[in-house]
Amino acid sequence: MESYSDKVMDHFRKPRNVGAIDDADGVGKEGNPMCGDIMELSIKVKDDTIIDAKFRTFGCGAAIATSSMITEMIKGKSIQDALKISNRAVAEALDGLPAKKMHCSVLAADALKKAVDDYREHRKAL
Amino acid sequence: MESYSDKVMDHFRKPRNVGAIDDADGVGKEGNPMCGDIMELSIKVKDDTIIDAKFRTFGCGAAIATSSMITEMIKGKSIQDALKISNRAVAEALDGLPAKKMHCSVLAADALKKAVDDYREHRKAL
Amino acid sequence: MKRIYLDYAATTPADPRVIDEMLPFFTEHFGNPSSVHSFGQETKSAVEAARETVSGLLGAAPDEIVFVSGATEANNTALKGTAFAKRDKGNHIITSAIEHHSVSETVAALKKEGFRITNLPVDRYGMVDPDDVKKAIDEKTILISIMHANNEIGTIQPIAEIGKIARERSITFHTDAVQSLGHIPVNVDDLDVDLLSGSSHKFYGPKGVGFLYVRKGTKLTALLFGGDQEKRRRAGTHNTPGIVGTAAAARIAHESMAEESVREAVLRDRLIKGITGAVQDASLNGHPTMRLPNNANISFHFIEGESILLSLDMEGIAASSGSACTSSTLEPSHVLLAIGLSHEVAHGSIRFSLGRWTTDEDVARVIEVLPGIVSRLRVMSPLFAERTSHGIVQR
Amino acid sequence: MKRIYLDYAATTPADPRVIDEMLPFFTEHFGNPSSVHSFGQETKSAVEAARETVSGLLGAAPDEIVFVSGATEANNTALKGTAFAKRDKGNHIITSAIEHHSVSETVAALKKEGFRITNLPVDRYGMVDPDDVKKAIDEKTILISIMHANNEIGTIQPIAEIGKIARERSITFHTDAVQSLGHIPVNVDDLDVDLLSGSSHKFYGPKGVGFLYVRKGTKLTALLFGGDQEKRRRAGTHNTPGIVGTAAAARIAHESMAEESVREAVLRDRLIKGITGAVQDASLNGHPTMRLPNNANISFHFIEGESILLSLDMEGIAASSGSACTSSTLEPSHVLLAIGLSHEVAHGSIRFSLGRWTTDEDVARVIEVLPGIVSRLRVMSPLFAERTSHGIVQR
Ligand SMILES: Cc1ncc(COP(=O)(O)O)c(C=O)c1O
Ligand SMILES: Cc1ncc(COP(=O)(O)O)c(C=O)c1O
Repeated sequence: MESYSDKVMDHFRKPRNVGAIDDADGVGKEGNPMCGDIMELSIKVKDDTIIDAKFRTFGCGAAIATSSMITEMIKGKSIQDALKISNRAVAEALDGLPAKKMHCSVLAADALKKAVDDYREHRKAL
Repeated sequence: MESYSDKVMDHFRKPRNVGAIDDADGVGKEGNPMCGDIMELSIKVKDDTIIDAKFRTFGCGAAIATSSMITEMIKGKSIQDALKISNRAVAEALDGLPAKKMHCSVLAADALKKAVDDYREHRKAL
Repeated sequence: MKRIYLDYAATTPADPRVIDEMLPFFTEHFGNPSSVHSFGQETKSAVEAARETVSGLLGAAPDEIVFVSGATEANNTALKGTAFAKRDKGNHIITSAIEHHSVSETVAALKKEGFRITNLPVDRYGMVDPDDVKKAIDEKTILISIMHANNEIGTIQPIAEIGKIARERSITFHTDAVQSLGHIPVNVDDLDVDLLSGSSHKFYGPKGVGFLYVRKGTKLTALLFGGDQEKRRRAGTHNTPGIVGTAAAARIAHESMAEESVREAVLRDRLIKGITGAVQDASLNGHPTMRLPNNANISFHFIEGESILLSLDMEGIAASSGSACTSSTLEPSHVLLAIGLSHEVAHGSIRFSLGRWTTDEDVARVIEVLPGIVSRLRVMSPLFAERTSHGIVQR
Repeated sequence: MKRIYLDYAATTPADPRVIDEMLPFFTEHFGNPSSVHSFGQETKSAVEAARETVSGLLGAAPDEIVFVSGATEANNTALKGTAFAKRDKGNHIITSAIEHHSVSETVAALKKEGFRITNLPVDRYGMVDPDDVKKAIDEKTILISIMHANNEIGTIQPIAEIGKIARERSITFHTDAVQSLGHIPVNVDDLDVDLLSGSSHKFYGPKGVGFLYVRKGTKLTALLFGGDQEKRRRAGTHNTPGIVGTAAAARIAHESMAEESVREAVLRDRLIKGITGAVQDASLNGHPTMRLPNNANISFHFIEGESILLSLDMEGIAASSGSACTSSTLEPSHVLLAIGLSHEVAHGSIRFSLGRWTTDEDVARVIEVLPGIVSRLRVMSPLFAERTSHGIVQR
């Protein structure tokens, strides 16, 4: 178990944007209890811009920190720009993750994609 | 390597009867350089009684001590009584030997037998 | 902040009295016990005195103790050594689903070498059924290896009963007693074992040293080849300070065991009651009574173990999720799965293990901070949200 | 009586500075480095810092160092681990006739498992000929193991040359550097080795700990299975104090090596010259110049080694006949036989090995007492009698 950066610990200690958006425009859920990580990301979108984002995560310190970090990173960004955020970018924003925890950043990026997909389908359906 | 008794060390420090009897009545040599022990025992016999005994030994501490001890034990004894001295008796007289060194006492008893054999053959030849 | 250590099952601090006994053997009495000269003979005596102490406490004979580098080596030696020594007799090995990795991975390696393995299940308390052992035995069975007390959930196995079964059939019986040694009585004849592993750093001795008890007459191939040490059962220059420390630690643990185990059991029960009383959906793992006096393993539903550990660590409290050496894997503990926990509940389980320096205040502090930690993490958890159906995202 | 220790090749006292660095890790910083919490993280850092120190001194990368319980384990791991990992590539192993038992006995065990062994001879100085290595290689050769410096006679092997040969043919090359480490420069790239064994108690570190250098990319099966430690190359709870002590000892040895090796070589030469000058029929074993700075191995003809050792011990002088761990066998040293000594001369050989605390006076005292010891034993020796033809029993 490698140790966490101060940034990770900061986001673990004071996670940003915890919860679920009641009238979310898109929700993405990724992971499963087998591997011990489940992330749920909900977004509120206006004019193709993510105006709010919240998360709920069952998982380790890195899972919680990456969830928290990605909500911070996408808020205010256009859907297009948000999708450009790679899992590496999330990890870098946290000053790195231990090798064995990199999958958490992948999970966060995937949850975001799913939330955007959900938002797009939802919009199509309207 | 188990450690030696005080008795063994005493005989190693001050071995009794070192040397070879010039006009010996019997000489026995046992052991070989392969295993690292060679004992040579010479006896002087009068009226079937061992009146003198000397040894020369190439070998470890136990080999020297058992040689020294057996010369002490046989001096003054009749040939018959001397032959009754078992290798265990030599080891016991030394307050015991480490298990791995018991072969030295066997060597000493065997050297004695050879010396007696030599004496008997020598007498027959006369 | 005063730090609170509740991970004695992972490792213990060495007792200062143990270090005092070890110290002269580093710099002053440093000779190689295999040497003929006085420097060697004085350390040889120390090693043999330690062997007598350790064997005496186990009800064994001195030359039945083989000093090794720890229980990992002891377990590897016991299993591979028996398998290869008895290969001509059979190829069947019986073990349990809840063994430490140093047993289970060695057994897995033996499987690749052509040995047939039976992995006995356990009940919901983590208990092996001696009847299952009996049933699993066939004419090719050469070895049974069942741990004495489990390192994660603390369940104590019916080793004496299994020992009797093995003895009747002349099958070599090994037990990993790493977690029981120093905490509850361990006697090789009462347990009827042929091989028994111990690790000194689990009972306030030094790290990097342990022993394997080998009953007289037990066939065993050595794992480490080289010099003539340990009657050719384990080569390598003796770790004199470590061996002296092992004996000192074993002696001290033995002297204080009766009193200390009761003291710890009281604290353990207070901790279990305190936590399960203060936190909803928190459940004890392992056997309610047949458990180590110092082990409390608790599942906190809907949240994940490492984040609980980190939160506790931020409060200065050290505990563990599963066994320390596997804390970096993603899979939950095989022990918790074996007792029937779901993956997500297994992931949310914490082991508190108490020890010689655990106080009333330590326990009280854990009970005080845990509810806050758990509810903070539950607020973040989608599983908790689903369960309570509060604020769940429904579209 | 002041005791004089001249058996540094068997084991060294730990340097008090080493113990000072180790001490906090027994009782204070005692956490299991595999644990998530702060107690574990602080010892993990210490282990990783030690790994950096050790690897740096060898010219290696940190993750090429695997901490083990000593060189016996390192050698067993290197040989068995390579043999089993490369089994599909071939079954031929090349080694020499003068390896330590932890190599030769492991190789003998592999032979029983179906591996083919070439045991290279040495010349009368104990030197392996790199040409012999080249000739012995065939398409099935998977491993070459030749020690860096011999523990009995101190001869330093042409490892760099052999390394080049192995490298060209992509054959795994292991060297047992137990006796050279801390005494002469050891750099894994200069020597061109893939695997290298070290034991801390041979360079003023603690007993029961050592390391195996494993070059990146080298295939190696683990010997000890269990937890995830050491990147799964060696399971078992880290011996934190031992590992910290290893690094401290390696650092100190490295810092003082240039000066100390010259100091010891001067004393060694004085000892050799003094003894061979004062005692007739005493001859040096090993290479006259390509030898460890601290080794003097001398044959005293017509008398036996143990009785010389005992006599020296009575004068407070500790030396060794052959290697310490085999001093209880009856056979003379395989190394001395390999360099062509007769059994009886081999039996009468003594190793004096010098070290950090050896003084001028120590050497002078040995030279002073030896002639008396030798002549006393010769008077008792039938071999000496035969040779001199004085007083020989002739009938
Ligand atoms: C039950 C059990 N067996 C074996 C071991 C291995 O002991 P060590 O890591 O000291 O080799 C441990 C601890 O890690 C354990 O808890
Ligand atoms: C050359 C050599 N290799 C290996 C070893 C084995 O080292 P250890 O006994 O520390 O395991 C020794 C010393 O005993 C040695 O001298």
